[in-house]
Parts: sequence; C-alpha cells; structure tokens
Amino acid sequence: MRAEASAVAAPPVMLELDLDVFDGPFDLLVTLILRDEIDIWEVRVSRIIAEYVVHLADTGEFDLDATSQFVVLVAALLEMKSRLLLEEDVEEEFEDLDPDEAARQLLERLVRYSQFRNAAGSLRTAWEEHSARLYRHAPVPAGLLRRRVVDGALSAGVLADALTPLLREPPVPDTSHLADLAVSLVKELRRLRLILDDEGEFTFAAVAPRGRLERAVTFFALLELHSSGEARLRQTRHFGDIVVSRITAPAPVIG
Amino acid sequence: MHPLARRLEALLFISSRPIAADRLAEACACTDEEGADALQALRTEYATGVHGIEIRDVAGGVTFAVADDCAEDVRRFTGAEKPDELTPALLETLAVVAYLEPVTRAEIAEVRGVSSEYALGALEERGLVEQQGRADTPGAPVLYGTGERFLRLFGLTSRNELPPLEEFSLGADEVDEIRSRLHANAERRAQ
Amino acid sequence: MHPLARRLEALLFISSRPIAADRLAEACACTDEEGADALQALRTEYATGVHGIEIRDVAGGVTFAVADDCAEDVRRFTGAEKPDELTPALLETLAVVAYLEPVTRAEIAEVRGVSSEYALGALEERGLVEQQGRADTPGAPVLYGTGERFLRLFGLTSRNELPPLEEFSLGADEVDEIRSRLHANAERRAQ
Repeated sequence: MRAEASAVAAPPVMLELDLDVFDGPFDLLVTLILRDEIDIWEVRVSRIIAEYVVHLADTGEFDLDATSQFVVLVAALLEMKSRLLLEEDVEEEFEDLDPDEAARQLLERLVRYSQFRNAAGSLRTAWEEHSARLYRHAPVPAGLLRRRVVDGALSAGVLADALTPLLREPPVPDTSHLADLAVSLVKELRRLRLILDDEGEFTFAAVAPRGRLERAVTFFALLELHSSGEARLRQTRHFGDIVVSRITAPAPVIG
Repeated sequence: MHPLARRLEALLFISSRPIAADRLAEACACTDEEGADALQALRTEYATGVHGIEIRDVAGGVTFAVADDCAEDVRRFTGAEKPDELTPALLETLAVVAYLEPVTRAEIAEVRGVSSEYALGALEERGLVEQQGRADTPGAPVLYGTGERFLRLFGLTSRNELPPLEEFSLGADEVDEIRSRLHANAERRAQ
Repeated sequence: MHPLARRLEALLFISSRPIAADRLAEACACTDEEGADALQALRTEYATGVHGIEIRDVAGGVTFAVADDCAEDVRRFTGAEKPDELTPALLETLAVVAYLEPVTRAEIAEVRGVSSEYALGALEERGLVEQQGRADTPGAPVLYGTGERFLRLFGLTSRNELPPLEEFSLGADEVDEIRSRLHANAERRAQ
C-alpha cells in the first residue's frame, strides 16, 4: 500500500527494462505487480538492480530523487517477495487460522491503534491550551541555596567532549555498496547453484559468509533460487536455520 | 496576608518546579492542615484577574504562572518563544508512551505499526519523554515514560488525569465498517 | 490591581535579572509616566511584610526578591532538593553556549540541528546559562552566555580556562574558528 502511494507521489524512475516476463518502463512494471497483473515470483529483482546500475553508468547522471524512489520501490518489491516466501511457513504454523480469524486479529489491532490516534487528538487540544503558559525559569539566588554549588564538581573536560561530536564532519553517505551488491548477487547465485548441483541440499548457516551485508546477499540469492523454481526453502521455526534443497533435476549428462 | 501564606508564596516564587502540598508543609515546618489553610489563603489572593501571576495546579504540585492575559507582553519582552508544534506522529507516539508507560520502543512500534525511533528521539530532545531504566526482559530494552514537563505542557496534575483510553474507542458503526472491509478482503484472498 | 501594574508584575516575576525602569515602560508599550505610576502601585502592593516576596532596587533596575523573614523556609526547601543530573542534551547545549557565547537561541539550534528551547530553559533554571542582553541584529534576539555559577561548577576561574578542543587543535579563544566549523557541519548535516 505504501509503495503504491509513493509511486504516485514521487518523480518517475526513467528506466527501461528488458526482462523475461516484462519489457517496458520500470514504473509500469511496479504498477502491474501492485495490480496483481504480473506475478512477483516471475520478476528477478537482482536483474532490475543490475539494469539500474548500468543505466546510471550509461547516462552519467545521478538524479537523487529518482534514485531514492527507485530504492524505495525495489525495497517494496523485496518486502513483498519475502513475505510471500514466509507465507508458506506461517500457514503451516497456524493451520487453523482461517481468513475470518486473521481478519479478527487485524481488526483488534486496528481498534487498539485507533484509540491512541484519538487520544493524540485530545492531547493536541490540551497542548494548544496549556503549552504556551509561562513559568519562571530562574536559578535560586546563591544566598538562598542551602545546598551550595560545589566548586569544580564537574570536570571541564566533559564540555570539550560534548562539543567534539558536533565539530566532526558528518560522514559522506557511502553508496558504493549498491553497485557492489548487484554484482555480488550474480556471483553469489552462481556459487549457490554450484553447491546445489553438487550437494542437492544445504543449509543457510553452512554456506553464509561472515559479514552482515554478505549474508544479506546470500539471503537474496536464496530468494532468487526459490522464485526461479530451482530450490525449495524450509525453515521449521522462526530465526531457525534454512534448509535449501534442489527442485530441478541436474542437467542430464550426455555421452 | 496570612503569615504562613507569605512563606508559601516565597517558596512557590523560588522553585522552578511545581511543589507538592506535603513538601510545602515540610519546608515551612507546619502541619498539613495549616499548610492547606495557608495555601487556600494564597489561592484567594491570587484568584484569576487579581494579579499578573496565578496559581496553577500542575504536575503533582502547585506553581506560579503568568496570567494568560499578560503572557503576550511577557513574551514580547523576554523573546521567549512558544514551544515548537508537535506533528501528528509525535503526538501519537507521545500518547502511546503516556498511556502505556513504562514502555519499550518495540511495544510502541507494535501499537503504531511503524518504527518510532525518530519520534522518540524528537520527544526526548523536547523533554517530553525520558528514559526510565531498562526492562527485565531479554535484551534489557530501554523503558520510556513521561515526566514533569509533559504534565506541565499539557496542563495535567498527574497521568491519572488523562481521559481513560476507552473513551477513545471507535464507535460500533466504525468497527462494523472496518470488520466488513476486512472480511471482504479475506474472502477475495481465499478465492 | 491596576491593569498595567499586573503586566509589570508578570514581567518582574518571569525575568531572572533586574529590569531597568525605562525598559519596563517600553515592554508594556506605555509612557514613562504611566510606567512609573504602575510601578508605584506595585511597590505599594509589595510593601515589606505584605507578601513573601518584595520589590528591590538593585544595580540595573527593579527585581522581585524573597522577603528576609521567609528566607529560612526557602533555605530549608532548597537544602532538601535533589541536585539534577546534566543529560547529554543539556551538556551539549551548555558546551555550545560556553564556547560560542554570546550566542542566540537560533544559532544554538542551528549548530545542534535540533530545537534547543527546552535545554536552554533547563540550563537557565540551574543557573548555568543566563540571558546577557540582546543582539544588534533584526528582531534583537536574546543573547545567552554562561555565568558565575557555571565557572564554579566546572572549577574554572574564567572562560579562558575552557579546555582546548585537542582533537581539532583549537584553543578555547579561537571562537571564530569553532563557530565556522560548527556552522559548516550543520549545513552538511542538513543536506
């Protein structure tokens, strides 16, 4: 829903795509997915990212608004994909949870949330009436202070420490990993396919690299394998290990 | 003026924070009853419209504040600005904290359905929300609550004065409408 | 009470420093004579022994002060008060004031990147920051600086003793450079 709203509000991302299932502008693809006219399983997000990186390199122009928009939309697509992936497990876990029950739970949450939203409205009224009132903010004159200010109770060094972070230049946001991610996703897919061919089955923990970003790339690669129908993913409990098993038979050995 | 009332007046003048009635009596070394009588005399003296300052009951105590009809002059003279407006997101987060405190960041996010990190930071910076220790649960998350400044800026004596949350429940019609919309969605998905 | 006297009363109540007689008239947008009359009415109201606070003429003007015979109650009260901690937000604001003073509220907010209204009020309340006149710029904003209590609390004899910012090899006296660096960073952060 949120992706839909921003697709309307923000500037279009001028990116022509040439994918297996779709040929045309990126925005149109997103719209079609949101309208359920294209199955998101059919769309390879890594391909879209790779194309965008190439597009940026080709045009030599970096439009911050359009790129932010692109990142938001790609994130929305990934979120939809990962939700769909989890749905299988959730259904297994709550087999009894029929649509009516799900709707009831959602209703409960909405009702609870709306109480707070309405309470915020009443707070606003109180704020408008009282917030501007003037109270005295003056120190007690020294002669009336029994608890005297202790000389040197605080070290002056804490002042320098407090100011230092503000004097440090804010870091320039590093976006280089965006391009790296697209490249390493392709590499990671290749690596996982090789393991899958050899072993037939493996676990996420066994193959995932150490770094956080690297693990994320491995995870996205798993999603790709799943969406392309090459592998089946199983996770028996939340945050448990993921078992990946091959679906398609290995190519027949000829001769 | 009542001699004890004069002493209370001096205390209220000097303190930047509202003073609870029992602390007033303690500071004047008098009984609670004597203190209550003196406070009543002071309230009569500072009844609305008599002086340029008034007695206010806020944040669990009594304090002096500038009379509303004199506030504009004072503001012009001191250059004091009105506190910055609170956006709907800040007010909503503040409502969750005020009604559920002590409350963790995760609990706030669950009620609101969105991460409330920025809103909490902004409320802390404005002194409306403060960290009040850590929960006894795994990860020991920080607990947030409101403080004296919250009560003062919203004109409350205590959090008990907040209207009960049930008052803000949706009407039966609205609940029915949401319910039927959710059911329609669920059916469509089940097909 | 005289309407103008009520407004003067509110001004004297809120101001932490004495107010010059001519500034009182200006603040109430009245003639000097009207101001003098109102002040006289206020002096009568607050004649010794009537209230717990009195009007005093001190260097620089007129101010409210606690009546002598109520001072002991006030001391008993302040003796029982717990000292407040300086939160990171308060310390940061105090550091900005100490190194850049005199500084306006807007400048503090700009270099910190957040509204500092609450932090300034809390520091004023603790007597660590005080109003030091007004800037010569449009709107004549109030200028803030540190005072004697600040120096004592941090064990300094003068502001020249502020520690140099070693990481940046800036001395405490190199205010211009600190200022321009803070502003440059604020701008970069806002991008």
